[in-house]
Amino acid sequence: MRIEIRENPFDPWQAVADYRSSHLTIGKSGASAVFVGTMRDFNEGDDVQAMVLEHYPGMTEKQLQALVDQSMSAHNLDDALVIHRVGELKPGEDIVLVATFSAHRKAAFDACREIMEALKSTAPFWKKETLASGERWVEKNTAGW
Amino acid sequence: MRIEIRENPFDPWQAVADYRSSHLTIGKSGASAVFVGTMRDFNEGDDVQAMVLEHYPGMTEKQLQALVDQSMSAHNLDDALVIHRVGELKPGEDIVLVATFSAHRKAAFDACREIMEALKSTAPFWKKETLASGERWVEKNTAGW
Amino acid sequence: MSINVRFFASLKERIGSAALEIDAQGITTARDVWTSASGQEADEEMLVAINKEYAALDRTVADGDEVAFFPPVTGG
Amino acid sequence: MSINVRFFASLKERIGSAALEIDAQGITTARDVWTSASGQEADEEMLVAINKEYAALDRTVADGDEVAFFPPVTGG
Repeated sequence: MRIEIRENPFDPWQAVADYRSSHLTIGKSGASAVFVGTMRDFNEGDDVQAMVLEHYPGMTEKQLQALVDQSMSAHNLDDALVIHRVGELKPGEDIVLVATFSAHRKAAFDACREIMEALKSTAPFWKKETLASGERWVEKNTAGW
Repeated sequence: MRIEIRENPFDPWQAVADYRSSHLTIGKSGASAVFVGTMRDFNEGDDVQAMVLEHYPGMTEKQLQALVDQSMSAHNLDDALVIHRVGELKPGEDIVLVATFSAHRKAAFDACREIMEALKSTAPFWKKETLASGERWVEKNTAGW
Repeated sequence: MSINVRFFASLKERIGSAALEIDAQGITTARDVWTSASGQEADEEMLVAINKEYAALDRTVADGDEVAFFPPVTGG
Repeated sequence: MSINVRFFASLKERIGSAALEIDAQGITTARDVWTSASGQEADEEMLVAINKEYAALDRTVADGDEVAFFPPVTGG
Protein backbone atom coordinates (compact mmCIF):
# COMPACT_ATOMS: atom_id res chain seq x y z
CA MET A 1 0.00 0.00 0.00
CA ARG A 2 1.20 3.50 -0.69
CA ILE A 3 -0.23 6.86 0.32
CA GLU A 4 1.39 9.96 -1.05
CA ILE A 5 0.67 13.65 -0.62
CA ARG A 6 2.53 15.74 -3.13
CA GLU A 7 3.05 19.37 -4.03
CA ASN A 8 3.88 18.88 -7.71
CA PRO A 9 1.85 17.74 -10.70
CA PHE A 10 1.87 13.99 -11.34
CA ASP A 11 0.81 11.61 -14.09
CA PRO A 12 -1.75 9.30 -12.47
CA TRP A 13 -1.64 6.73 -15.31
CA GLN A 14 2.12 6.46 -15.15
CA ALA A 15 1.87 6.20 -11.37
CA VAL A 16 -0.55 3.25 -11.61
CA ALA A 17 1.56 1.54 -14.28
CA ASP A 18 4.74 1.98 -12.20
CA TYR A 19 3.07 0.86 -8.99
CA ARG A 20 1.60 -2.20 -10.63
CA SER A 21 4.91 -3.29 -12.10
CA SER A 22 6.90 -2.64 -8.92
CA HIS A 23 4.42 -3.84 -6.25
CA LEU A 24 2.05 -6.41 -7.72
CA THR A 25 2.68 -10.05 -8.49
CA ILE A 26 2.07 -10.82 -12.15
CA GLY A 27 -1.05 -12.95 -12.63
CA LYS A 28 -2.45 -12.43 -9.13
CA SER A 29 -4.68 -9.34 -9.26
CA GLY A 30 -7.28 -9.79 -11.97
CA ALA A 31 -8.96 -6.47 -11.25
CA SER A 32 -7.69 -2.90 -11.05
CA ALA A 33 -10.17 -0.11 -10.32
CA VAL A 34 -8.95 3.45 -10.60
CA PHE A 35 -10.46 6.85 -9.96
CA VAL A 36 -8.76 10.08 -10.96
CA GLY A 37 -10.14 13.47 -9.94
CA THR A 38 -9.03 16.36 -12.09
CA MET A 39 -9.31 20.09 -11.55
CA ARG A 40 -12.12 21.55 -13.65
CA ASP A 41 -12.18 25.10 -14.99
CA PHE A 42 -15.74 25.56 -13.74
CA ASN A 43 -17.58 25.00 -10.46
CA GLU A 44 -21.09 25.94 -9.38
CA GLY A 45 -21.57 27.93 -12.56
CA ASP A 46 -18.38 30.00 -12.31
CA ASP A 47 -15.11 29.90 -14.23
CA VAL A 48 -12.26 28.82 -11.98
CA GLN A 49 -8.76 30.02 -12.83
CA ALA A 50 -6.71 28.33 -10.13
CA MET A 51 -7.01 26.54 -6.83
CA VAL A 52 -5.04 26.13 -3.63
CA LEU A 53 -5.34 22.87 -1.72
CA GLU A 54 -4.58 23.13 1.96
CA HIS A 55 -4.18 20.12 4.25
CA TYR A 56 -3.38 19.24 7.85
CA PRO A 57 0.10 17.70 7.71
CA GLY A 58 0.28 14.60 9.85
CA MET A 59 -3.45 14.20 10.32
CA THR A 60 -4.16 13.89 6.59
CA GLU A 61 -1.70 11.01 6.18
CA LYS A 62 -3.01 9.33 9.33
CA GLN A 63 -6.62 9.63 8.22
CA LEU A 64 -5.88 8.33 4.70
CA GLN A 65 -3.90 5.44 6.14
CA ALA A 66 -6.79 4.50 8.43
CA LEU A 67 -9.43 4.59 5.72
CA VAL A 68 -7.35 2.66 3.19
CA ASP A 69 -6.44 0.05 5.85
CA GLN A 70 -10.10 -0.42 6.62
CA SER A 71 -11.11 -0.83 2.99
CA MET A 72 -8.21 -3.16 2.26
CA SER A 73 -9.22 -5.57 4.99
CA ALA A 74 -12.99 -5.21 4.46
CA HIS A 75 -12.59 -6.12 0.78
CA ASN A 76 -9.54 -8.35 1.07
CA LEU A 77 -7.64 -6.28 -1.47
CA ASP A 78 -4.22 -7.25 -2.79
CA ASP A 79 -3.03 -3.65 -2.74
CA ALA A 80 -4.02 0.03 -2.98
CA LEU A 81 -2.43 3.29 -4.03
CA VAL A 82 -3.61 6.80 -3.13
CA ILE A 83 -2.00 10.03 -4.33
CA HIS A 84 -3.34 13.49 -3.50
CA ARG A 85 -2.08 16.90 -4.57
CA VAL A 86 -1.72 19.88 -2.29
CA GLY A 87 -0.59 23.45 -3.00
CA GLU A 88 -1.38 25.48 -6.10
CA LEU A 89 -3.20 23.81 -9.00
CA LYS A 90 -4.28 24.87 -12.47
CA PRO A 91 -7.34 23.53 -14.36
CA GLY A 92 -6.59 20.19 -16.00
CA GLU A 93 -4.14 19.11 -13.30
CA ASP A 94 -4.97 15.90 -11.48
CA ILE A 95 -5.94 16.23 -7.82
CA VAL A 96 -6.42 12.68 -6.62
CA LEU A 97 -5.75 9.10 -7.65
CA VAL A 98 -7.28 6.09 -5.91
CA ALA A 99 -6.30 2.67 -7.28
CA THR A 100 -7.34 -0.68 -5.84
CA PHE A 101 -6.10 -4.12 -6.86
CA SER A 102 -7.88 -7.39 -6.20
CA ALA A 103 -8.40 -10.89 -7.57
CA HIS A 104 -12.00 -10.07 -8.49
CA ARG A 105 -13.73 -6.99 -9.83
CA LYS A 106 -16.43 -6.62 -7.18
CA ALA A 107 -13.91 -5.99 -4.41
CA ALA A 108 -11.81 -3.61 -6.54
CA PHE A 109 -14.85 -1.55 -7.61
CA ASP A 110 -16.41 -1.45 -4.14
CA ALA A 111 -13.16 -0.51 -2.41
CA CYS A 112 -12.13 2.15 -4.93
CA ARG A 113 -15.39 3.99 -4.54
CA GLU A 114 -15.52 3.52 -0.79
CA ILE A 115 -11.99 4.89 -0.35
CA MET A 116 -12.82 7.82 -2.61
CA GLU A 117 -15.99 8.68 -0.66
CA ALA A 118 -14.27 8.29 2.71
CA LEU A 119 -11.45 10.52 1.49
CA LYS A 120 -13.92 13.14 0.29
CA SER A 121 -15.82 13.20 3.58
CA THR A 122 -13.04 12.72 6.15
CA ALA A 123 -9.53 13.51 4.84
CA PRO A 124 -8.53 17.00 5.99
CA PHE A 125 -8.04 18.84 2.70
CA TRP A 126 -9.62 22.18 1.80
CA LYS A 127 -9.98 23.84 -1.58
CA LYS A 128 -9.84 27.54 -2.23
CA GLU A 129 -10.75 28.63 -5.72
CA THR A 130 -9.56 31.68 -7.62
CA LEU A 131 -12.33 33.21 -9.73
CA ALA A 132 -12.20 36.35 -11.86
CA SER A 133 -14.02 38.09 -9.00
CA GLY A 134 -11.68 36.93 -6.25
CA GLU A 135 -11.11 33.91 -4.04
CA ARG A 136 -13.59 31.62 -2.31
CA TRP A 137 -13.42 28.50 -0.17
CA VAL A 138 -15.28 25.46 -1.47
CA GLU A 139 -17.80 24.90 1.31
CA LYS A 140 -18.84 21.30 0.83
CA ASN A 141 -18.15 18.34 -1.36
CA THR A 142 -21.05 17.05 -3.44
CA ALA A 143 -22.42 13.60 -2.63
CA GLY A 144 -20.86 10.76 -4.58
CA TRP A 145 -23.35 7.91 -4.28
CA MET B 1 -16.08 7.43 -27.72
CA ARG B 2 -13.82 4.63 -28.87
CA ILE B 3 -14.33 0.88 -28.85
CA GLU B 4 -11.43 -1.30 -29.84
CA ILE B 5 -11.01 -5.04 -30.13
CA ARG B 6 -7.38 -6.02 -30.49
CA GLU B 7 -5.28 -9.11 -30.97
CA ASN B 8 -2.08 -7.79 -29.40
CA PRO B 9 -1.09 -6.85 -25.87
CA PHE B 10 -1.73 -3.24 -24.90
CA ASP B 11 -0.83 -0.89 -22.08
CA PRO B 12 -4.17 0.24 -20.60
CA TRP B 13 -2.65 3.14 -18.61
CA GLN B 14 -0.91 4.51 -21.66
CA ALA B 15 -4.14 4.08 -23.62
CA VAL B 16 -6.10 6.12 -21.08
CA ALA B 17 -3.41 8.83 -20.93
CA ASP B 18 -3.30 9.04 -24.74
CA TYR B 19 -7.07 9.04 -25.10
CA ARG B 20 -7.48 11.72 -22.47
CA SER B 21 -4.94 14.01 -24.05
CA SER B 22 -6.24 13.52 -27.60
CA HIS B 23 -10.02 13.43 -27.00
CA LEU B 24 -10.87 15.33 -23.83
CA THR B 25 -11.07 19.06 -23.29
CA ILE B 26 -8.71 20.22 -20.54
CA GLY B 27 -10.61 21.32 -17.44
CA LYS B 28 -13.96 19.80 -18.44
CA SER B 29 -14.04 16.24 -17.09
CA GLY B 30 -13.36 16.28 -13.37
CA ALA B 31 -13.78 12.54 -12.98
CA SER B 32 -12.17 9.56 -14.71
CA ALA B 33 -13.16 6.06 -13.61
CA VAL B 34 -11.20 3.15 -15.01
CA PHE B 35 -11.43 -0.60 -14.72
CA VAL B 36 -8.76 -2.94 -16.03
CA GLY B 37 -9.23 -6.71 -16.08
CA THR B 38 -6.03 -8.72 -16.17
CA MET B 39 -5.45 -12.39 -16.85
CA ARG B 40 -4.76 -14.28 -13.63
CA ASP B 41 -2.63 -17.40 -13.40
CA PHE B 42 -5.33 -19.14 -11.37
CA ASN B 43 -9.06 -19.74 -11.73
CA GLU B 44 -11.44 -21.90 -9.71
CA GLY B 45 -8.53 -23.37 -7.78
CA ASP B 46 -6.44 -24.36 -10.82
CA ASP B 47 -3.24 -22.94 -12.30
CA VAL B 48 -3.90 -21.40 -15.68
CA GLN B 49 -1.04 -21.29 -18.17
CA ALA B 50 -2.65 -19.52 -21.11
CA MET B 51 -6.00 -18.48 -22.50
CA VAL B 52 -7.67 -18.01 -25.86
CA LEU B 53 -10.35 -15.36 -26.20
CA GLU B 54 -12.82 -15.99 -28.99
CA HIS B 55 -15.37 -13.42 -30.15
CA TYR B 56 -18.10 -12.95 -32.74
CA PRO B 57 -16.66 -10.38 -35.17
CA GLY B 58 -19.25 -7.79 -36.07
CA MET B 59 -21.68 -8.66 -33.30
CA THR B 60 -19.17 -7.97 -30.51
CA GLU B 61 -18.47 -4.44 -31.77
CA LYS B 62 -22.19 -3.79 -32.28
CA GLN B 63 -23.07 -5.00 -28.81
CA LEU B 64 -20.28 -2.99 -27.15
CA GLN B 65 -21.31 0.09 -29.09
CA ALA B 66 -24.92 -0.29 -27.95
CA LEU B 67 -24.10 -0.75 -24.29
CA VAL B 68 -21.61 2.12 -24.17
CA ASP B 69 -24.07 4.40 -26.02
CA GLN B 70 -26.72 3.59 -23.48
CA SER B 71 -24.48 4.25 -20.48
CA MET B 72 -23.12 7.45 -21.99
CA SER B 73 -26.57 8.94 -22.38
CA ALA B 74 -27.99 7.52 -19.14
CA HIS B 75 -25.14 9.11 -17.15
CA ASN B 76 -24.49 12.09 -19.39
CA LEU B 77 -20.81 11.16 -19.77
CA ASP B 78 -18.30 13.35 -21.56
CA ASP B 79 -16.61 10.35 -23.13
CA ALA B 80 -15.79 6.65 -22.81
CA LEU B 81 -13.10 4.25 -23.99
CA VAL B 82 -13.35 0.45 -24.15
CA ILE B 83 -10.55 -1.87 -25.26
CA HIS B 84 -10.83 -5.67 -25.24
CA ARG B 85 -8.27 -8.29 -26.17
CA VAL B 86 -8.97 -11.36 -28.28
CA GLY B 87 -6.72 -14.22 -29.34
CA GLU B 88 -4.00 -15.85 -27.23
CA LEU B 89 -3.17 -14.38 -23.83
CA LYS B 90 -0.62 -15.15 -21.12
CA PRO B 91 -1.10 -14.53 -17.36
CA GLY B 92 -0.47 -10.88 -16.46
CA GLU B 93 -1.68 -9.58 -19.82
CA ASP B 94 -4.56 -7.13 -19.70
CA ILE B 95 -7.88 -8.34 -21.10
CA VAL B 96 -10.18 -5.37 -20.85
CA LEU B 97 -10.14 -1.64 -20.20
CA VAL B 98 -13.25 0.44 -19.49
CA ALA B 99 -12.72 4.16 -18.92
CA THR B 100 -15.44 6.74 -18.37
CA PHE B 101 -15.06 10.51 -18.22
CA SER B 102 -17.53 12.91 -16.63
CA ALA B 103 -17.79 16.25 -14.85
CA HIS B 104 -18.66 14.50 -11.58
CA ARG B 105 -17.53 11.29 -9.93
CA LYS B 106 -20.93 9.68 -9.37
CA ALA B 107 -21.63 9.42 -13.10
CA ALA B 108 -18.13 8.21 -13.93
CA PHE B 109 -18.18 5.50 -11.22
CA ASP B 110 -21.73 4.35 -12.01
CA ALA B 111 -21.14 4.19 -15.76
CA CYS B 112 -17.76 2.45 -15.56
CA ARG B 113 -19.19 -0.35 -13.47
CA GLU B 114 -22.40 -0.57 -15.47
CA ILE B 115 -20.49 -0.85 -18.77
CA MET B 116 -18.20 -3.47 -17.28
CA GLU B 117 -21.14 -5.57 -16.02
CA ALA B 118 -23.05 -5.22 -19.29
CA LEU B 119 -19.93 -6.23 -21.20
CA LYS B 120 -19.43 -9.26 -18.95
CA SER B 121 -23.00 -10.44 -19.36
CA THR B 122 -23.78 -9.57 -22.97
CA ALA B 123 -20.69 -8.99 -25.15
CA PRO B 124 -19.99 -12.13 -27.19
CA PHE B 125 -16.54 -13.17 -25.96
CA TRP B 126 -15.59 -16.63 -24.73
CA LYS B 127 -12.56 -17.75 -22.75
CA LYS B 128 -10.81 -21.07 -23.09
CA GLU B 129 -8.15 -21.79 -20.50
CA THR B 130 -5.08 -23.97 -20.85
CA LEU B 131 -4.36 -25.91 -17.65
CA ALA B 132 -1.60 -28.46 -17.03
CA SER B 133 -4.29 -31.13 -17.54
CA GLY B 134 -5.63 -29.76 -20.82
CA GLU B 135 -8.04 -27.11 -22.06
CA ARG B 136 -11.41 -26.02 -20.71
CA TRP B 137 -14.00 -23.41 -21.59
CA VAL B 138 -14.89 -20.94 -18.86
CA GLU B 139 -18.58 -21.68 -18.38
CA LYS B 140 -19.87 -18.55 -16.68
CA ASN B 141 -18.70 -15.19 -15.48
CA THR B 142 -18.92 -14.54 -11.76
CA ALA B 143 -21.34 -11.87 -10.56
CA GLY B 144 -19.86 -8.41 -10.21
CA TRP B 145 -22.25 -6.57 -7.91
CA MET C 1 -33.48 -19.60 -49.97
CA SER C 2 -31.04 -20.33 -47.19
CA ILE C 3 -30.06 -19.48 -43.63
CA ASN C 4 -26.46 -18.88 -42.56
CA VAL C 5 -25.84 -20.66 -39.31
CA ARG C 6 -22.92 -19.92 -37.01
CA PHE C 7 -21.65 -21.60 -33.87
CA PHE C 8 -19.18 -20.25 -31.33
CA ALA C 9 -16.97 -21.49 -28.51
CA SER C 10 -18.00 -24.79 -26.89
CA LEU C 11 -21.04 -25.12 -29.18
CA LYS C 12 -18.77 -24.85 -32.21
CA GLU C 13 -16.68 -27.71 -30.84
CA ARG C 14 -19.74 -29.77 -29.96
CA ILE C 15 -21.24 -29.34 -33.43
CA GLY C 16 -17.83 -29.66 -35.07
CA SER C 17 -18.47 -26.70 -37.35
CA ALA C 18 -18.15 -22.90 -37.17
CA ALA C 19 -20.56 -22.05 -39.97
CA LEU C 20 -22.92 -23.79 -42.31
CA GLU C 21 -25.76 -22.99 -44.63
CA ILE C 22 -29.13 -24.69 -44.37
CA ASP C 23 -32.15 -24.68 -46.64
CA ALA C 24 -34.77 -22.21 -45.35
CA GLN C 25 -37.54 -24.58 -46.46
CA GLY C 26 -39.71 -25.61 -43.51
CA ILE C 27 -37.82 -23.30 -41.11
CA THR C 28 -39.88 -20.82 -39.07
CA THR C 29 -37.91 -19.99 -35.89
CA ALA C 30 -34.35 -19.95 -34.60
CA ARG C 31 -35.22 -23.16 -32.75
CA ASP C 32 -35.99 -24.83 -36.10
CA VAL C 33 -32.63 -23.62 -37.39
CA TRP C 34 -30.87 -25.17 -34.41
CA THR C 35 -32.65 -28.50 -34.74
CA SER C 36 -32.05 -28.68 -38.46
CA ALA C 37 -28.39 -27.63 -38.22
CA SER C 38 -27.39 -29.62 -35.14
CA GLY C 39 -29.74 -32.57 -35.10
CA GLN C 40 -30.01 -31.97 -31.33
CA GLU C 41 -32.57 -30.64 -28.85
CA ALA C 42 -32.09 -26.97 -28.02
CA ASP C 43 -30.33 -26.31 -24.73
CA GLU C 44 -32.19 -23.53 -22.90
CA GLU C 45 -28.95 -21.91 -21.61
CA MET C 46 -27.83 -21.38 -25.20
CA LEU C 47 -27.84 -17.84 -26.56
CA VAL C 48 -29.17 -16.91 -29.98
CA ALA C 49 -28.41 -13.97 -32.25
CA ILE C 50 -30.21 -13.18 -35.49
CA ASN C 51 -28.23 -10.88 -37.77
CA LYS C 52 -25.85 -10.11 -34.90
CA GLU C 53 -28.54 -9.11 -32.42
CA TYR C 54 -29.75 -11.15 -29.47
CA ALA C 55 -33.04 -12.91 -30.13
CA ALA C 56 -35.28 -15.44 -28.40
CA LEU C 57 -35.03 -19.06 -29.53
CA ASP C 58 -38.60 -18.87 -30.81
CA ARG C 59 -38.10 -15.72 -32.86
CA THR C 60 -39.08 -16.03 -36.52
CA VAL C 61 -36.21 -16.09 -39.00
CA ALA C 62 -36.22 -15.03 -42.64
CA ASP C 63 -34.49 -16.21 -45.76
CA GLY C 64 -30.90 -14.93 -45.83
CA ASP C 65 -30.67 -14.36 -42.06
CA GLU C 66 -27.50 -15.10 -40.16
CA VAL C 67 -28.47 -17.13 -37.09
CA ALA C 68 -25.82 -17.71 -34.44
CA PHE C 69 -25.79 -20.02 -31.43
CA PHE C 70 -23.39 -19.75 -28.53
CA PRO C 71 -22.96 -20.53 -24.82
CA PRO C 72 -23.15 -17.90 -22.05
CA VAL C 73 -20.54 -15.21 -22.71
CA THR C 74 -17.39 -15.03 -20.58
CA GLY C 75 -15.47 -11.95 -21.67
CA GLY C 76 -14.08 -9.08 -19.64
CA MET D 1 0.33 23.50 31.23
CA SER D 2 -0.85 24.48 27.78
CA ILE D 3 -2.93 23.38 24.79
CA ASN D 4 -1.72 23.78 21.20
CA VAL D 5 -4.57 25.11 19.10
CA ARG D 6 -4.64 24.95 15.30
CA PHE D 7 -7.04 26.41 12.75
CA PHE D 8 -7.35 25.51 9.10
CA ALA D 9 -8.83 26.91 5.91
CA SER D 10 -11.70 29.41 6.32
CA LEU D 11 -11.53 29.13 10.13
CA LYS D 12 -7.86 30.09 10.04
CA GLU D 13 -8.77 33.18 8.06
CA ARG D 14 -11.70 34.02 10.33
CA ILE D 15 -9.58 33.70 13.47
CA GLY D 16 -6.62 35.34 11.77
CA SER D 17 -4.21 32.74 13.09
CA ALA D 18 -3.00 29.26 12.11
CA ALA D 19 -1.72 28.17 15.51
CA LEU D 20 -1.63 29.46 19.05
CA GLU D 21 -0.99 28.17 22.51
CA ILE D 22 -3.48 28.68 25.34
CA ASP D 23 -3.21 28.08 29.06
CA ALA D 24 -4.83 24.74 30.01
CA GLN D 25 -6.09 26.25 33.26
CA GLY D 26 -9.89 26.07 33.44
CA ILE D 27 -10.12 24.10 30.16
CA THR D 28 -12.04 20.82 30.18
CA THR D 29 -13.31 20.13 26.65
CA ALA D 30 -12.48 21.01 23.05
CA ARG D 31 -15.40 23.43 23.22
CA ASP D 32 -13.64 25.29 26.03
CA VAL D 33 -10.50 25.42 23.88
CA TRP D 34 -12.46 26.93 21.01
CA THR D 35 -14.16 29.55 23.19
CA SER D 36 -10.95 30.52 24.92
CA ALA D 37 -8.92 30.66 21.67
CA SER D 38 -11.48 32.31 19.40
CA GLY D 39 -13.64 34.34 21.76
CA GLN D 40 -16.60 33.08 19.69
CA GLU D 41 -19.47 30.63 20.07
CA ALA D 42 -18.75 27.21 18.57
CA ASP D 43 -20.27 26.60 15.16
CA GLU D 44 -21.82 23.13 15.09
CA GLU D 45 -20.66 22.42 11.52
CA MET D 46 -17.06 22.84 12.62
CA LEU D 47 -14.88 19.75 12.83
CA VAL D 48 -12.54 19.03 15.71
CA ALA D 49 -9.43 16.89 15.95
CA ILE D 50 -7.52 16.11 19.12
CA ASN D 51 -3.95 14.95 18.51
CA LYS D 52 -4.75 14.50 14.81
CA GLU D 53 -7.83 12.31 15.35
CA TYR D 54 -11.45 13.37 14.93
CA ALA D 55 -13.17 14.10 18.23
CA ALA D 56 -16.49 15.47 19.44
CA LEU D 57 -16.60 19.11 20.50
CA ASP D 58 -17.37 18.03 24.05
CA ARG D 59 -14.50 15.58 24.31
CA THR D 60 -12.17 16.18 27.26
CA VAL D 61 -8.72 17.53 26.45
CA ALA D 62 -5.50 17.13 28.39
CA ASP D 63 -2.51 19.29 29.02
CA GLY D 64 -0.19 19.24 25.99
CA ASP D 65 -2.89 18.14 23.53
CA GLU D 66 -3.00 19.53 20.00
CA VAL D 67 -6.58 20.61 19.33
CA ALA D 68 -7.50 21.56 15.77
CA PHE D 69 -10.62 23.23 14.39
CA PHE D 70 -11.60 23.26 10.74
CA PRO D 71 -14.57 23.53 8.37
CA PRO D 72 -16.06 20.54 6.46
CA VAL D 73 -13.34 18.96 4.33
CA THR D 74 -13.36 19.43 0.55
CA GLY D 75 -10.53 17.32 -0.87
CA GLY D 76 -10.55 14.73 -3.63
